[in-house]
Amino acid sequence: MEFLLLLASPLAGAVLLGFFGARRWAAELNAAMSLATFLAACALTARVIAQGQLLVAHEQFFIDPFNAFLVTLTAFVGLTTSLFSRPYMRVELEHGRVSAPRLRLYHSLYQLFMATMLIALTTNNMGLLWVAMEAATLSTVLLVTLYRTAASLEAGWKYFILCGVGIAQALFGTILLYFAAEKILGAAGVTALLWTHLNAVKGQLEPAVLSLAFVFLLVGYGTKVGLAPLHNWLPDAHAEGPTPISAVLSGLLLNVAIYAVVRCKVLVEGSLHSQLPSRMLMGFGLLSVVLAAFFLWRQRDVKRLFAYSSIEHMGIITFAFGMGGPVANFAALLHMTVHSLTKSAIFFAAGHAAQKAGSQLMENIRGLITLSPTIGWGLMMGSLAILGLPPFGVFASEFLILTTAMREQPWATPILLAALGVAFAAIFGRVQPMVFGETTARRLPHPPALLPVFAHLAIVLVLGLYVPPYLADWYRAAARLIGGG
Amino acid sequence: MAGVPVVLQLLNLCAALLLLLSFAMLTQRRIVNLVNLLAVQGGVLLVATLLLAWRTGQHHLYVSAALTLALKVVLLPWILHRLIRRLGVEWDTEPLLNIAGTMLVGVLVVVFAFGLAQPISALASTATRNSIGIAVAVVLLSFVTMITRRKAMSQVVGFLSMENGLFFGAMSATYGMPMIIEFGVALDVLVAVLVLGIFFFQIREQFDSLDLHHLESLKESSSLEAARPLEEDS
Amino acid sequence: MKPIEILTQVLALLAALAAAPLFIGWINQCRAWLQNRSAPSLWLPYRNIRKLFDKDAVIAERASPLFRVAPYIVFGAMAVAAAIIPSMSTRLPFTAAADAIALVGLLATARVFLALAAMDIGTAFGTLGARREMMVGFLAEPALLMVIFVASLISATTALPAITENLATQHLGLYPSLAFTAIAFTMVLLAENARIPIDNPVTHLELTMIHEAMLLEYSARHLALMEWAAALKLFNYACIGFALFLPWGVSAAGDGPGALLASIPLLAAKLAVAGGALALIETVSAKLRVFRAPEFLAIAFLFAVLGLLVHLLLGA
Amino acid sequence: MQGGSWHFTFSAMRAAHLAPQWATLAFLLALFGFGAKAGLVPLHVWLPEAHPAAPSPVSALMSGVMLKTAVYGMLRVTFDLLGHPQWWWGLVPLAVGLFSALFGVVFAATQTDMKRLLAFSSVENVGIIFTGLGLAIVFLGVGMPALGALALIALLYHSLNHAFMKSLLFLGTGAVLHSTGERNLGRLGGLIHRMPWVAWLTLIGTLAMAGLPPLNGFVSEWLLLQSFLFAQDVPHTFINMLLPLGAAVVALAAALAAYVMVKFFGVIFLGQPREPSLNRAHDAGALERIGLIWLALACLALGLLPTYVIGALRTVVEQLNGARLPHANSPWWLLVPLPDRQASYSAPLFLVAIAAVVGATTLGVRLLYHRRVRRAPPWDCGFGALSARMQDTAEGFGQPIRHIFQPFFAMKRELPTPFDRAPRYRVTTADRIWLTLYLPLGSLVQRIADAFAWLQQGRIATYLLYSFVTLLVLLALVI
Repeated sequence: MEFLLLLASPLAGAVLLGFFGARRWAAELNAAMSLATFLAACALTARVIAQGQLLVAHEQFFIDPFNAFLVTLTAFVGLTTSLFSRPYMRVELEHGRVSAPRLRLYHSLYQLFMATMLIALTTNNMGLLWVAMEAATLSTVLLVTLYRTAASLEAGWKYFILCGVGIAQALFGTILLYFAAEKILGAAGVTALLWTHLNAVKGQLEPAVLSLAFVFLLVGYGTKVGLAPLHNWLPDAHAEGPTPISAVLSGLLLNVAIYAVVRCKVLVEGSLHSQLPSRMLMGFGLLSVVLAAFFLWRQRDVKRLFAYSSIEHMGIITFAFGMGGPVANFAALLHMTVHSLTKSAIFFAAGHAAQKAGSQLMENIRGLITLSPTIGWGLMMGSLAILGLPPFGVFASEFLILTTAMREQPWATPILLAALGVAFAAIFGRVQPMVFGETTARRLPHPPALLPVFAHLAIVLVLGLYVPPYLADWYRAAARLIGGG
Repeated sequence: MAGVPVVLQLLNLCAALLLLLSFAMLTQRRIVNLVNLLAVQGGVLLVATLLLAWRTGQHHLYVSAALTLALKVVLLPWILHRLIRRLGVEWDTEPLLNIAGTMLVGVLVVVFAFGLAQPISALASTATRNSIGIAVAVVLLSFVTMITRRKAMSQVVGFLSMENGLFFGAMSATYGMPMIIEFGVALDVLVAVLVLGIFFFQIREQFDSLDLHHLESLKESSSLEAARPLEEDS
Repeated sequence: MKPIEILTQVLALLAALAAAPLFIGWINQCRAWLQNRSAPSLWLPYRNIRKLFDKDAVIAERASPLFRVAPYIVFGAMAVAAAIIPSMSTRLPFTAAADAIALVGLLATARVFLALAAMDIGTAFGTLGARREMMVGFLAEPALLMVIFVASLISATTALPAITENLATQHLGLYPSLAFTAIAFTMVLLAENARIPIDNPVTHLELTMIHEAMLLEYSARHLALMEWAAALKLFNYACIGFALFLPWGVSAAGDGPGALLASIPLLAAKLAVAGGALALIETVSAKLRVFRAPEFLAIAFLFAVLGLLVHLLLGA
Repeated sequence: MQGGSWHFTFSAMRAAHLAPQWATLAFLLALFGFGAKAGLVPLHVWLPEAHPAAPSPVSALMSGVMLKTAVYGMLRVTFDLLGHPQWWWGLVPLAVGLFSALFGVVFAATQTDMKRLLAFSSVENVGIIFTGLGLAIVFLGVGMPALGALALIALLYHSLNHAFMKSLLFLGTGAVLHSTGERNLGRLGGLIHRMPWVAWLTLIGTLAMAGLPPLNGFVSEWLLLQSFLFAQDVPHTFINMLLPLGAAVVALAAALAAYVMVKFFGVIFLGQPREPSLNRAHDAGALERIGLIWLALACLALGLLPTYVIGALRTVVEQLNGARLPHANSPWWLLVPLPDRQASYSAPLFLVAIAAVVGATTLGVRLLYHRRVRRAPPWDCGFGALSARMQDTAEGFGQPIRHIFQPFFAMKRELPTPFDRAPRYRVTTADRIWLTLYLPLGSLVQRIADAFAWLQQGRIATYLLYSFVTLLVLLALVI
C-alpha cells in the first residue's frame, strides 16, 4: 500500500504538473507531491523495520534494508529540493532565464525523475533497473538544458550521449547476466532477472560470463556514478543545469547509480569467489578521487567545483565498497547518506549565492557573510562538512574508511590522504574568500529558502556526533547484506 | 555449411549482413545514407527475429519482431528522415579521418569481439550461438562510429545501431529478454529519439549547424588562469 | 601546622622585608670601597625609601589605574617570593602552596606587571625599558628554571625546603653539575637584578638603562615600593642561591628555635660575603652593549643545561 | 561521540590488531592528519591565514573546538584503536611539538596583526599539547603509568585551558576590532582608557596565556614540567638525556609567551592611541561583556580549583587507557600530582597570600603616610612634545626576538646608507617553511592539475574514446 503510494505519487505528480506546471501554485503542488512521496517512504521504511524485507507485485519489487534507507533519503532530499526550488525558480523566472512553459516542463520532469529513481531503487528486476536508469537519464537531459544556453545545450548533449552509450553497455551486461541466470533458473523469463532469485543462486552462476557481465555493468552504471575516466559528462551537467537539478543529480542520481553497481557487485562476487570486482571498484575509486582532487584545483565555476567534489566522494564510496567487509560497507553507506545531504545543501547555498552575485564564477562571488549571513554560513558550514571536518558526519565516515583502509589496503591510504589534502586546499582556498572576502553583489528580491540547507547540515551534524542505534542497526544490516571483503 | 538447416544458414547470413552494415556505417559519409543503412540494419534484424521465431517457435519472439518492425524499421528511420528534412541537412556530408585507418581499427575490434564472445558462445545452448560474437562486434563497431563522427546526427545513428547490436545479442544469446524488458527498452529508445529530435532543433537554433565542434567549449584546458589559492598569501 | 611554624613563616617574611634594603646598602658600600670612594651610609636605602614615602605622588596624565596598581602587585609578589625561600628555616608551611616552579612564575608575574606599567604611559623610555626587560627575562627565566631543575633532579622534588634539606644533609661532596649551575645562577642573578654587566643600577644613561627606564615615570610612594621590591628581588635571589648552593646552617624541621636563632647570624654572614662578591664582580666587569645581553644570558642558559647533562651523565 | 555507530566501529577496529609496522604507519598518518587540523608545524600555515579572515567568534570556536577534536582524535587513535603504543612513537610528537611551541611563539612575537599573533600563539600551545602527548606515549611505552597519566592530564588540562584563554583573547580582539575597525597593532594603543571592561577582562586572559600563577595557564604548564622533571628514571639513557632538554624548551617557550603577551596587551591597550580615530572607540556592549566575563571567570576557576578539574580528568585518562594517577589524599586546595614526590601547589592559598600582602601594603601605605596625588605631563627629558609615534611599535617590540631568532625567519632588509637623501629602513619577515615547503608544493600541484587538464578538452569524441578504451582494457583484464 505505502509502496503503491510511493511510486504513484511522483508519477501522478508528473502527469498533473504536466498540465498545471505553469500555474502560480505549481511549485506548491510539486512540494506537496514530494511530501506525499516522503511520507509514503517513511511509512514503508517503518514497515520494513517492523517486518523486514518484503516483496510486492509478483516479486517485481522488493524492499530490503539496503534500498529502504536509500528510498527514504531520496524522498527526503527530493522534498527539501522541491521546497528550495520554489523561491529559486521564481527568481529565475523573474530574471527571465526560464519561461512559464519551461517551468511546466521543469516541474513535470522533476516528479518523473523522482519516480524513475524510486523505481530503480525498489525494483527487484535487473532489467527493470536498467530501464529505470535510462529513463532517469532521459528525464534529466531536458532539465539540464532548461536554460537553452549554448553551454547548457552542450552539457545536455554530452550528458545524453555519454550516459546513453554507457547505459547501453549496462544493457549488454544485463543480457549476459540473464544469459547466465537462465541456465540455472530456467528460461521462464520471469524469475531469471529477479535479484532475489539471482542472489539465492549466485554461487552457481557461470563465472566466466559473469565477469564479462560485470565489466559491462560496471562501465555502464559507472558512467552514471561519474567514475573517472567515464566522468566527463558530470561537471558540465551539474554546472549548466538549474541548481535544484544539480542538487538532485549530485545528491541522489549518483547514489542510485552506486546502488546499482553494488547490487551487481554482490552477485558477481558471489559467483566469482575472486577479488576481481573488489579490485576494479577500488581502482576506479582511487582514480576518481585523485583525478577529481586535481581537477578541483583549477575550477572557477562554483557549481563545477562542487561537481568535481562529488566525483571525489563517489570515488571514496566506491573504494569503500570495493574494500567490502562490515566496517567499510557501513562507512560507505554512512558516507552516501551524509554526502547526498551535505552536497545538496551546498548546492542550495551556492545557487542562492550565484543568484545574488549574478554569476557562477567564483571570483565574482565575494563577501557572502556580509551580504547574506545565512547563505554565507550555509556555504561555509557545508564546505567544512564536505571537507570532512569534525564534528560533521562526513568526518565520521571518512575516518572509518581511512582507518579501515589502513588495515585492509595500507598501500591505498597515502594516496587517499594526499588526494584529500589537495581537495582540502582547493575547496577551502576558494570558498573562504567567497564567504569572507570583499563584496560587490546586489540584493536578492526573495528571501532565500535556506531552511533545507540548515536542515540537511543539522542532520549531518547529528550523524557526526551520534548515529541513533536503530539507524546503525539498519546500516549494519545493509552492510551485512552487501558483504564482501 | 552442409548439414546445417537452411534457417540457420539464413540466420548466419543475417549476422554477416549486420556486420557488413556496421562497417558500411563506419565509412559512410552522407548523413542520409547513414539513416538508410540504419533502416536496413533494422530490416535485417527483423528478418533474423522472424526466422528465429519460426525456428524455435517462441511466441514472444514474434512480439519483439513486431516491435522491431514498428520501431527500428518504420518509426525511427521515418523520424530521422523527417528531422533531416526539417533541418535541411539532406546533402550534409562530413569529412572522415582516413578511412583505411578506421577500417583497420574496425577489423581489430571485430577480432577482439570474437575472442570476447568465445566463452559465451561455448556456454550458449541456442541455435544462434555463433552470432553472439557478431553482436558484440556490432556494438563495439558502432562505438567506434560514434567516436569518429563529427556530426550530432551521425552520432545518434551510431547510438541506435548500438541498440540494434544489443538487441541482436540478446536474441542470439537467449532468444530475447523477458517481455517487460523488451518493452521497456523499446520505450526508452523511442523516447531517446524524440528527445534527440528536440535537441537537434535546440542545437540548431543555437549554433545553426549540427556540427559537434560547436559543442566543445566546456572543458578544463580553458581555465588555465584558475586562481591559485596558495600563492595569494605568499 | 604548629604555631611555631606560622611564627617562623612570618618571621622569615619580616626579616626579608627588613633586611633587603640593608643588603643593597651593604653592596653599595663594598662597591664604594673597591672603587676608592668614600662609602655612603649603610642605612641610606632606608632613608631613601622613607623620604619617597613622604613625598607627594606625581603621576602622568595618561596613566591608567594599572600604572598605580602595579607597584603594589610587584612588591607583593616579591614579598610572597621571600616567604617561599628557605633563608633561615625550612619549616615554612606556605611552601606547600608554591614550589620552585611557582617561585619562578611569581617572579615572572612581577616582571610582567612591571613591564606593562612601563608601557602604560606610552613614552619612548618606558616602552624601551619594558622591551629590554622582557628580552632579558625570557632568557633568564628558563635559565633559572634549569638551575632549579638540576637541584630538584638531585633531590627528586621541586619543593624548595625539601631541596635545601636534602642538599644540606648530603655529605659534603662536590657536585660538578652544581658548579656549572652555580655559574649560570650567578649570571642570571646579575641580569635579573639589573646589575653590571647587563644594566647599571646607578646611572640613568638613557640608551643603556633597563630597569631605571621602566621606573622613570614613578615617584614618591610608588617609586618607594618599586625600589623596595627591587631590593627584595636581589635579596630573594641571594637567598635562592644560598638555598641551592650553600644550604648549610638552615634550621630544619626537626630542630627547635635554638637552631633558628643560630641560623640568623649565619645568613647574615652569607649575605655579607655574597654582597662583597657581587660588588667585586660589578667592579671588575664592564657593562655590555644591550645586544650583547642575549648572548650573555644564552651562555647562562647553556651553562645550566650543561649542568643538567653533567648531572645525568655522572649522576652527580 | 558515543553513538551506536562509534561503539560498533571502534570495537570492530579495536578487535583487529595491526601489525606493528602498519600500526606505526597508522600512528604517523593520524599524527599528520590531526596535526594539520590542530596547526602543528609544519602544517600550521593555514591557521594564521584563516584566523584573521574569520570573524572573531569563529576564530574563538576554531581555536577552541577544532583543537579539541584534533586532540581527541589523536588520543583515540593512539591509545584506543592502536592498542599498545611503542614508546619511541612518542619521540615524534615530542620533537614536533617542541619545535612548534618555539616556532609558534617566536613568530607570534613578530606579528603586527593581532589575530595573526593569536593564531601563532595557538600554534605554540598546540605544540605544548603535543609535547605532552609525546611524553605520555613515552612514559606509557616504557611502563611508567603514573607519569604517563600525569602527562596525559597535563595535556588535557592545557587544551581545556587553551580553549578558554584563547576564546577570551579572541573575543577581546573582536571587541576591539568591532569598535575601532583596526586589526593592525600599529594603529592601536591606549584603549584601556576608552574600553576599560574589555581591557581588564582581556588582561586576565593575557596573564593566563603568559602562564602566570595563580591563573590556569600556569597550572597545566606546571603539571607538564613536573612530568618532565620526574622522568629521570626512564630505562632508556638517551631519553633521559633528551627529556630535560625538552623541559628547557618548554620553559623557554613559556617565557617567550610572556613576552608575546606583554606585547599584545601593552601595544593594544596601553600607551597613547596611535591614531586619533581611536579616541572615538567605545566599550563593549552588555552581551560582549557577559561573554568576556564568563570566559574570564572560567580561566580563574580553572586556575584556582585544579584539584577538581584533575579529579575529572583522572577518570577520563583511566577509561582511555588503564594508566591511573595514584590518588593523593590531599585537601581540596592542595594539588599534589604524585604523592611519592614532595611537590605541591595551591593556587587558592597563593592568591590569598598575594592578595593579603598587597592589601596589607596598600593599607599600610595609606595609613602610615598619605594618598596625595598630583597629575603632570610625563617627563620628556626637556625634549618637548612627546608624540605617540615615539613609543614602540609592534615591530619595534618584536625586534629583539627577530634579532635573536634570525634563522627562523626569511627576512628581506632595506638598510639606509649614510649618504641616503631620504633614508628609509624596511624589513619584511616571512615564514621560511611557507617559502621552502608550501609554495613549491602548491606550484607542483598546480602543474599536475594543468597536466591533467588536457585530458578534458571538451571533445565528446574524446570522451567516448575514454569509455571505449576503459571498456576494452577491463574486458582484456577478465578474459
